Amino acid sequence: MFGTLAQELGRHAVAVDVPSPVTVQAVTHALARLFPARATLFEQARIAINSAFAQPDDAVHPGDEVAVIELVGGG
Amino acid sequence: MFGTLAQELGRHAVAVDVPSPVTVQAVTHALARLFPARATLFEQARIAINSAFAQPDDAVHPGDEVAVIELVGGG
Amino acid sequence: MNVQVTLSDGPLGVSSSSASRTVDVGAVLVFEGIVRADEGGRTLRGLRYEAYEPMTTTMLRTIAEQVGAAHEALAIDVEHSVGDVPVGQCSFRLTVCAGHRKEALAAADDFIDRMKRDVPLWKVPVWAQAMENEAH
Amino acid sequence: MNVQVTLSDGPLGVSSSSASRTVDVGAVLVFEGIVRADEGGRTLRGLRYEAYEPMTTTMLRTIAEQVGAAHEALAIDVEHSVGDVPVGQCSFRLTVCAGHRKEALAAADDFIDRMKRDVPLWKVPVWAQAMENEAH
Repeated sequence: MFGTLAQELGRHAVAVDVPSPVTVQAVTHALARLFPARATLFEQARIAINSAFAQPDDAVHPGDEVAVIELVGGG
Repeated sequence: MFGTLAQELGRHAVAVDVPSPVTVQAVTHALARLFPARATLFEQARIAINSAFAQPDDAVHPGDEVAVIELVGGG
Repeated sequence: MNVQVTLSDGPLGVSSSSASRTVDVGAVLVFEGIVRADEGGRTLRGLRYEAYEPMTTTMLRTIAEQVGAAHEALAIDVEHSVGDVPVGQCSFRLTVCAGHRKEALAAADDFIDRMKRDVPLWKVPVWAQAMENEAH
Repeated sequence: MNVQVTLSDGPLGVSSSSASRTVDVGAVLVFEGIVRADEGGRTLRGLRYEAYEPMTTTMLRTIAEQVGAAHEALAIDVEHSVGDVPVGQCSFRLTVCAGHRKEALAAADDFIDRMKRDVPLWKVPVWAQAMENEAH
Protein backbone atom coordinates (compact mmCIF):
# COMPACT_ATOMS: atom_id res chain seq x y z
CA MET A 1 0.00 0.00 0.00
CA PHE A 2 1.15 3.50 -0.78
CA GLY A 3 0.49 7.20 -0.55
CA THR A 4 -2.28 8.59 1.62
CA LEU A 5 -3.78 5.11 2.05
CA ALA A 6 -0.56 3.82 3.63
CA GLN A 7 -0.43 6.99 5.72
CA GLU A 8 -4.02 6.57 6.86
CA LEU A 9 -3.53 2.91 7.80
CA GLY A 10 -0.13 3.59 9.33
CA ARG A 11 1.66 0.92 7.32
CA HIS A 12 2.92 0.07 3.84
CA ALA A 13 2.74 -3.72 4.19
CA VAL A 14 0.29 -6.02 5.87
CA ALA A 15 -0.01 -9.79 6.27
CA VAL A 16 -3.39 -11.42 5.75
CA ASP A 17 -4.46 -15.07 6.11
CA VAL A 18 -6.20 -16.36 3.00
CA PRO A 19 -7.35 -19.97 2.46
CA SER A 20 -5.85 -21.64 -0.58
CA PRO A 21 -6.16 -21.62 -3.53
CA VAL A 22 -5.30 -17.93 -3.13
CA THR A 23 -6.74 -15.51 -5.69
CA VAL A 24 -6.51 -11.75 -6.06
CA GLN A 25 -10.15 -11.48 -5.01
CA ALA A 26 -9.53 -13.51 -1.86
CA VAL A 27 -6.73 -11.10 -0.91
CA THR A 28 -8.89 -7.99 -1.46
CA HIS A 29 -11.72 -9.59 0.58
CA ALA A 30 -9.30 -10.27 3.42
CA LEU A 31 -8.01 -6.67 3.29
CA ALA A 32 -11.59 -5.35 3.33
CA ARG A 33 -12.31 -7.40 6.48
CA LEU A 34 -9.09 -6.23 8.13
CA PHE A 35 -9.82 -2.52 7.41
CA PRO A 36 -13.64 -2.23 7.52
CA ALA A 37 -13.54 1.57 7.26
CA ARG A 38 -11.89 1.12 3.83
CA ALA A 39 -13.75 -2.02 2.82
CA THR A 40 -15.19 -0.54 -0.40
CA LEU A 41 -11.82 0.74 -1.53
CA PHE A 42 -10.18 -2.67 -1.06
CA GLU A 43 -13.08 -4.59 -2.63
CA GLN A 44 -12.74 -2.44 -5.77
CA ALA A 45 -8.98 -1.97 -5.68
CA ARG A 46 -6.74 -2.64 -8.62
CA ILE A 47 -4.12 -5.19 -7.61
CA ALA A 48 -0.69 -5.76 -9.10
CA ILE A 49 1.12 -9.06 -8.71
CA ASN A 50 4.87 -8.79 -9.18
CA SER A 51 4.50 -5.32 -10.74
CA ALA A 52 1.79 -6.16 -13.29
CA PHE A 53 -1.94 -5.47 -13.02
CA ALA A 54 -3.88 -8.64 -12.22
CA GLN A 55 -7.50 -9.80 -12.60
CA PRO A 56 -9.71 -10.85 -9.63
CA ASP A 57 -9.48 -14.55 -10.53
CA ASP A 58 -5.69 -14.58 -10.98
CA ALA A 59 -3.83 -16.89 -8.64
CA VAL A 60 -1.42 -15.61 -6.01
CA HIS A 61 1.54 -17.86 -5.34
CA PRO A 62 3.90 -18.03 -2.39
CA GLY A 63 6.57 -15.36 -2.79
CA ASP A 64 4.42 -13.14 -5.03
CA GLU A 65 4.46 -9.41 -4.27
CA VAL A 66 0.88 -8.14 -4.09
CA ALA A 67 0.42 -4.34 -4.38
CA VAL A 68 -2.71 -2.20 -3.98
CA ILE A 69 -2.61 0.39 -6.81
CA GLU A 70 -5.28 2.79 -5.54
CA LEU A 71 -5.60 6.55 -5.09
CA VAL A 72 -2.82 7.19 -7.59
CA GLY A 73 -2.24 10.58 -9.23
CA GLY A 74 1.15 11.56 -10.54
CA GLY A 75 2.02 14.91 -12.03
CA MET B 1 0.10 42.60 -49.86
CA PHE B 2 2.36 40.05 -48.26
CA GLY B 3 3.74 36.54 -48.31
CA THR B 4 3.21 34.24 -51.24
CA LEU B 5 0.56 36.56 -52.68
CA ALA B 6 3.04 39.42 -52.91
CA GLN B 7 5.58 36.98 -54.36
CA GLU B 8 3.08 35.72 -56.95
CA LEU B 9 2.06 39.24 -58.02
CA GLY B 10 5.64 40.50 -57.92
CA ARG B 11 4.87 43.44 -55.66
CA HIS B 12 3.97 44.39 -52.11
CA ALA B 13 2.14 47.63 -52.93
CA VAL B 14 -0.18 48.63 -55.74
CA ALA B 15 -2.07 51.79 -56.68
CA VAL B 16 -5.69 51.50 -57.81
CA ASP B 17 -8.12 54.13 -59.00
CA VAL B 18 -11.38 54.08 -57.09
CA PRO B 19 -14.29 56.57 -57.50
CA SER B 20 -15.19 58.41 -54.31
CA PRO B 21 -16.61 57.91 -51.78
CA VAL B 22 -14.02 55.18 -51.36
CA THR B 23 -15.02 52.08 -49.36
CA VAL B 24 -13.16 48.90 -48.50
CA GLN B 25 -15.37 46.99 -50.92
CA ALA B 26 -14.58 49.43 -53.73
CA VAL B 27 -10.86 48.79 -53.15
CA THR B 28 -11.24 44.98 -53.20
CA HIS B 29 -13.32 45.20 -56.40
CA ALA B 30 -10.61 47.33 -58.01
CA LEU B 31 -7.93 44.82 -56.94
CA ALA B 32 -10.01 41.95 -58.31
CA ARG B 33 -10.25 43.70 -61.69
CA LEU B 34 -6.51 44.44 -61.69
CA PHE B 35 -5.58 40.80 -60.92
CA PRO B 36 -8.33 38.71 -62.57
CA ALA B 37 -6.52 35.43 -61.85
CA ARG B 38 -6.89 36.21 -58.14
CA ALA B 39 -10.29 37.94 -58.36
CA THR B 40 -12.02 35.59 -55.89
CA LEU B 41 -9.27 36.00 -53.32
CA PHE B 42 -9.47 39.79 -53.45
CA GLU B 43 -13.29 39.85 -53.47
CA GLN B 44 -13.29 37.80 -50.25
CA ALA B 45 -10.13 39.25 -48.72
CA ARG B 46 -9.96 40.60 -45.21
CA ILE B 47 -8.78 44.18 -45.33
CA ALA B 48 -7.05 46.20 -42.63
CA ILE B 49 -7.10 49.98 -42.59
CA ASN B 50 -4.28 51.53 -40.60
CA SER B 51 -3.53 48.17 -38.93
CA ALA B 52 -7.08 47.28 -37.84
CA PHE B 53 -9.49 44.89 -39.56
CA ALA B 54 -12.20 46.79 -41.47
CA GLN B 55 -15.71 45.97 -42.77
CA PRO B 56 -16.69 46.14 -46.49
CA ASP B 57 -18.66 49.36 -46.00
CA ASP B 58 -15.96 51.17 -44.04
CA ALA B 59 -14.67 54.35 -45.64
CA VAL B 60 -11.09 54.70 -46.86
CA HIS B 61 -9.65 58.18 -46.50
CA PRO B 62 -6.68 59.81 -48.21
CA GLY B 63 -3.50 58.77 -46.43
CA ASP B 64 -5.00 55.54 -45.02
CA GLU B 65 -2.85 52.43 -45.26
CA VAL B 66 -4.91 49.59 -46.75
CA ALA B 67 -3.52 46.05 -46.24
CA VAL B 68 -4.72 42.72 -47.65
CA ILE B 69 -4.54 40.24 -44.77
CA GLU B 70 -4.91 36.99 -46.73
CA LEU B 71 -3.14 33.63 -46.85
CA VAL B 72 -1.74 34.17 -43.37
CA GLY B 73 -0.35 31.32 -41.27
CA GLY B 74 2.17 31.97 -38.55
CA GLY B 75 3.86 29.32 -36.45
CA MET C 1 -3.02 38.14 -16.58
CA ASN C 2 0.46 38.85 -17.84
CA VAL C 3 1.05 38.87 -21.63
CA GLN C 4 4.35 39.34 -23.46
CA VAL C 5 4.81 39.44 -27.23
CA THR C 6 8.20 39.46 -28.91
CA LEU C 7 9.02 39.40 -32.62
CA SER C 8 12.65 38.74 -33.39
CA ASP C 9 14.77 38.45 -36.49
CA GLY C 10 15.73 34.91 -37.54
CA PRO C 11 15.39 31.66 -35.58
CA LEU C 12 14.42 31.82 -31.92
CA GLY C 13 17.20 30.94 -29.50
CA VAL C 14 16.72 28.98 -26.30
CA SER C 15 13.75 29.98 -24.24
CA SER C 16 14.12 33.41 -22.71
CA SER C 17 10.61 33.31 -21.31
CA SER C 18 10.22 35.05 -18.02
CA ALA C 19 6.56 34.10 -17.75
CA SER C 20 5.69 34.88 -14.18
CA ARG C 21 5.52 31.80 -11.99
CA THR C 22 3.25 32.92 -9.23
CA VAL C 23 2.15 30.65 -6.41
CA ASP C 24 -1.01 29.75 -8.36
CA VAL C 25 0.84 28.27 -11.35
CA GLY C 26 0.41 24.50 -11.46
CA ALA C 27 1.05 23.96 -15.16
CA VAL C 28 3.59 25.45 -17.55
CA LEU C 29 3.25 24.57 -21.21
CA VAL C 30 5.89 25.49 -23.76
CA PHE C 31 5.06 24.88 -27.40
CA GLU C 32 7.70 25.31 -30.09
CA GLY C 33 7.06 25.33 -33.82
CA ILE C 34 10.00 24.00 -35.82
CA VAL C 35 10.47 24.54 -39.56
CA ARG C 36 10.12 21.17 -41.31
CA ALA C 37 11.99 20.14 -44.43
CA ASP C 38 9.04 18.60 -46.22
CA GLU C 39 6.35 20.83 -47.71
CA GLY C 40 3.97 18.94 -49.96
CA GLY C 41 6.66 16.59 -51.20
CA ARG C 42 9.20 19.30 -52.01
CA THR C 43 12.22 19.96 -49.85
CA LEU C 44 12.54 23.29 -48.09
CA ARG C 45 15.70 25.06 -47.10
CA GLY C 46 13.69 27.21 -44.76
CA LEU C 47 10.83 29.66 -44.41
CA ARG C 48 10.88 33.43 -44.66
CA TYR C 49 8.39 35.03 -42.26
CA GLU C 50 6.81 38.40 -43.02
CA ALA C 51 5.04 40.49 -40.41
CA TYR C 52 2.97 43.64 -40.78
CA GLU C 53 3.88 45.79 -37.83
CA PRO C 54 2.46 47.15 -35.64
CA MET C 55 -0.64 45.09 -36.48
CA THR C 56 1.14 41.75 -36.01
CA THR C 57 2.20 42.49 -32.45
CA THR C 58 -1.14 44.10 -31.63
CA MET C 59 -3.10 41.09 -32.88
CA LEU C 60 -0.84 38.58 -31.10
CA ARG C 61 -1.31 40.51 -27.87
CA THR C 62 -5.09 40.84 -28.30
CA ILE C 63 -5.53 37.13 -29.01
CA ALA C 64 -3.30 36.18 -26.06
CA GLU C 65 -5.38 38.37 -23.77
CA GLN C 66 -8.68 37.00 -25.05
CA VAL C 67 -7.62 33.36 -25.05
CA GLY C 68 -5.92 33.73 -21.68
CA ALA C 69 -9.04 35.22 -20.12
CA ALA C 70 -11.30 32.58 -21.67
CA HIS C 71 -9.20 29.73 -20.26
CA GLU C 72 -8.14 31.39 -17.01
CA ALA C 73 -4.47 31.34 -17.93
CA LEU C 74 -2.16 33.24 -15.59
CA ALA C 75 0.46 34.29 -18.15
CA ILE C 76 1.08 33.93 -21.87
CA ASP C 77 4.35 34.65 -23.65
CA VAL C 78 4.50 34.71 -27.44
CA GLU C 79 7.75 34.73 -29.39
CA HIS C 80 7.75 34.64 -33.20
CA SER C 81 10.43 34.92 -35.84
CA VAL C 82 10.46 37.33 -38.73
CA GLY C 83 12.81 36.87 -41.68
CA ASP C 84 14.60 33.66 -42.60
CA VAL C 85 14.39 30.54 -40.43
CA PRO C 86 16.26 27.45 -41.70
CA VAL C 87 14.78 23.95 -41.51
CA GLY C 88 15.10 22.43 -38.03
CA GLN C 89 15.10 25.80 -36.29
CA CYS C 90 12.41 27.25 -34.03
CA SER C 91 10.21 30.00 -35.48
CA PHE C 92 7.50 30.18 -32.82
CA ARG C 93 7.36 29.65 -29.07
CA LEU C 94 4.28 29.91 -26.90
CA THR C 95 4.54 29.69 -23.12
CA VAL C 96 1.35 29.34 -21.10
CA CYS C 97 1.20 29.38 -17.30
CA ALA C 98 -2.05 28.21 -15.76
CA GLY C 99 -3.47 26.70 -12.64
CA HIS C 100 -4.01 23.31 -14.20
CA ARG C 101 -3.14 21.27 -17.23
CA LYS C 102 -6.50 21.41 -19.05
CA GLU C 103 -6.49 25.21 -19.04
CA ALA C 104 -2.92 25.37 -20.34
CA LEU C 105 -3.53 22.86 -23.15
CA ALA C 106 -6.81 24.46 -24.22
CA ALA C 107 -5.34 27.96 -24.20
CA ALA C 108 -2.38 26.83 -26.34
CA ASP C 109 -4.62 25.08 -28.86
CA ASP C 110 -6.99 28.05 -29.16
CA PHE C 111 -4.20 30.59 -29.37
CA ILE C 112 -2.49 28.77 -32.24
CA ASP C 113 -5.78 28.30 -34.13
CA ARG C 114 -6.52 32.00 -33.91
CA MET C 115 -2.95 33.02 -34.70
CA LYS C 116 -2.95 30.98 -37.90
CA ARG C 117 -6.31 32.44 -38.94
CA ASP C 118 -6.15 36.08 -37.89
CA VAL C 119 -2.61 37.30 -37.32
CA PRO C 120 -0.82 39.06 -40.18
CA LEU C 121 2.12 36.68 -40.38
CA TRP C 122 3.07 35.08 -43.65
CA LYS C 123 5.48 32.31 -44.46
CA VAL C 124 7.18 32.17 -47.83
CA PRO C 125 8.89 28.89 -48.68
CA VAL C 126 12.58 28.99 -49.53
CA TRP C 127 13.18 25.88 -51.61
CA ALA C 128 16.27 23.74 -51.35
CA GLN C 129 16.61 23.77 -55.14
CA ALA C 130 15.53 27.10 -56.54
CA MET C 131 15.62 25.68 -60.06
CA GLU C 132 13.46 22.67 -59.27
CA ASN C 133 10.35 24.37 -60.59
CA GLU C 134 11.83 24.93 -64.02
CA ALA C 135 13.20 21.40 -64.26
CA HIS C 136 9.73 19.85 -64.04
CA MET D 1 9.34 6.26 -31.80
CA ASN D 2 11.84 7.16 -29.12
CA VAL D 3 10.71 6.98 -25.46
CA GLN D 4 12.71 7.96 -22.39
CA VAL D 5 11.52 7.67 -18.79
CA THR D 6 13.45 9.11 -15.84
CA LEU D 7 12.48 9.12 -12.17
CA SER D 8 14.63 11.36 -10.03
CA ASP D 9 14.81 12.30 -6.39
CA GLY D 10 13.39 15.72 -5.44
CA PRO D 11 12.37 18.59 -7.72
CA LEU D 12 13.24 18.40 -11.42
CA GLY D 13 15.96 20.80 -12.52
CA VAL D 14 15.97 22.63 -15.82
CA SER D 15 15.04 20.56 -18.81
CA SER D 16 17.60 17.91 -19.60
CA SER D 17 15.46 16.48 -22.35
CA SER D 18 17.37 15.15 -25.29
CA ALA D 19 14.23 14.23 -27.18
CA SER D 20 15.49 13.54 -30.65
CA ARG D 21 14.74 16.36 -33.06
CA THR D 22 14.70 14.64 -36.37
CA VAL D 23 13.96 16.38 -39.63
CA ASP D 24 10.28 15.41 -39.31
CA VAL D 25 9.71 17.25 -36.03
CA GLY D 26 7.52 20.30 -36.55
CA ALA D 27 6.19 20.64 -33.00
CA VAL D 28 7.86 20.31 -29.62
CA LEU D 29 5.64 20.48 -26.57
CA VAL D 30 7.04 20.68 -23.05
CA PHE D 31 4.59 20.39 -20.20
CA GLU D 32 5.69 20.99 -16.61
CA GLY D 33 3.64 20.22 -13.52
CA ILE D 34 4.40 22.57 -10.64
CA VAL D 35 3.44 21.89 -7.01
CA ARG D 36 0.82 24.45 -5.96
CA ALA D 37 0.46 25.88 -2.48
CA ASP D 38 -3.30 25.60 -2.27
CA GLU D 39 -4.93 22.19 -1.81
CA GLY D 40 -8.61 22.42 -1.00
CA GLY D 41 -8.19 25.61 0.97
CA ARG D 42 -5.27 24.40 3.08
CA THR D 43 -1.72 25.54 2.48
CA LEU D 44 0.87 22.99 1.39
CA ARG D 45 4.57 23.10 2.04
CA GLY D 46 5.05 20.53 -0.67
CA LEU D 47 4.21 17.06 -1.92
CA ARG D 48 5.96 13.79 -1.24
CA TYR D 49 5.84 11.48 -4.25
CA GLU D 50 5.96 7.71 -3.85
CA ALA D 51 6.70 5.34 -6.70
CA TYR D 52 6.50 1.54 -6.86
CA GLU D 53 9.46 0.49 -8.88
CA PRO D 54 9.97 -1.12 -11.32
CA MET D 55 6.24 -0.95 -12.09
CA THR D 56 6.16 2.87 -12.15
CA THR D 57 8.82 3.15 -14.82
CA THR D 58 7.39 0.23 -16.79
CA MET D 59 3.90 1.73 -16.82
CA LEU D 60 5.14 5.21 -17.76
CA ARG D 61 7.07 3.68 -20.65
CA THR D 62 4.16 1.51 -21.81
CA ILE D 63 1.73 4.43 -21.77
CA ALA D 64 4.21 6.69 -23.60
CA GLU D 65 4.63 4.04 -26.28
CA GLN D 66 0.89 3.46 -26.68
CA VAL D 67 -0.06 7.14 -26.65
CA GLY D 68 2.83 8.04 -28.91
CA ALA D 69 1.84 5.41 -31.46
CA ALA D 70 -1.84 6.43 -31.31
CA HIS D 71 -1.02 10.08 -32.03
CA GLU D 72 1.97 9.52 -34.32
CA ALA D 73 4.37 11.24 -31.97
CA LEU D 74 8.04 10.99 -32.89
CA ALA D 75 9.51 11.07 -29.37
CA ILE D 76 8.23 11.24 -25.79
CA ASP D 77 10.36 12.00 -22.74
CA VAL D 78 8.91 11.58 -19.27
CA GLU D 79 10.58 12.93 -16.14
CA HIS D 80 8.96 12.56 -12.72
CA SER D 81 10.05 13.32 -9.19
CA VAL D 82 10.02 10.90 -6.30
CA GLY D 83 10.36 12.10 -2.71
CA ASP D 84 9.80 15.65 -1.50
CA VAL D 85 9.03 18.50 -3.90
CA PRO D 86 8.43 21.94 -2.33
CA VAL D 87 5.67 24.27 -3.52
CA GLY D 88 6.63 26.16 -6.69
CA GLN D 89 8.99 23.44 -7.88
CA CYS D 90 8.60 21.13 -10.87
CA SER D 91 7.62 17.51 -10.17
CA PHE D 92 6.75 16.34 -13.68
CA ARG D 93 7.96 17.17 -17.17
CA LEU D 94 6.63 15.71 -20.39
CA THR D 95 8.31 16.45 -23.71
CA VAL D 96 6.55 15.43 -26.91
CA CYS D 97 8.03 15.78 -30.38
CA ALA D 98 5.61 15.38 -33.27
CA GLY D 99 5.10 16.36 -36.86
CA HIS D 100 2.39 18.87 -36.05
CA ARG D 101 0.79 20.71 -33.17
CA LYS D 102 -2.46 18.75 -32.95
CA GLU D 103 -0.63 15.46 -32.52
CA ALA D 104 1.66 16.88 -29.84
CA LEU D 105 -1.21 18.44 -27.84
CA ALA D 106 -3.41 15.35 -28.08
CA ALA D 107 -0.56 13.04 -27.08
CA ALA D 108 0.27 15.19 -24.04
CA ASP D 109 -3.35 15.33 -22.91
CA ASP D 110 -3.88 11.58 -23.29
CA PHE D 111 -0.59 10.72 -21.64
CA ILE D 112 -1.36 12.78 -18.55
CA ASP D 113 -4.90 11.38 -18.28
CA ARG D 114 -3.58 7.84 -18.36
CA MET D 115 -0.68 8.59 -16.04
CA LYS D 116 -3.00 9.99 -13.39
CA ARG D 117 -5.29 6.98 -13.70
CA ASP D 118 -2.98 4.01 -14.16
CA VAL D 119 0.57 4.73 -13.05
CA PRO D 120 1.61 3.74 -9.53
CA LEU D 121 2.63 7.22 -8.39
CA TRP D 122 1.22 8.67 -5.21
CA LYS D 123 1.38 12.15 -3.81
CA VAL D 124 1.19 12.73 -0.08
CA PRO D 125 0.56 16.31 1.05
CA VAL D 126 3.08 17.92 3.36
CA TRP D 127 1.14 20.65 5.14
CA ALA D 128 2.59 24.05 5.94
CA GLN D 129 1.31 23.75 9.52
CA ALA D 130 1.45 20.17 10.72
CA MET D 131 -0.59 21.10 13.77
CA GLU D 132 -3.36 22.78 11.80
CA ASN D 133 -5.54 19.70 11.96
CA GLU D 134 -5.53 19.57 15.74
CA ALA D 135 -6.18 23.32 16.08
CA HIS D 136 -9.54 23.07 14.28
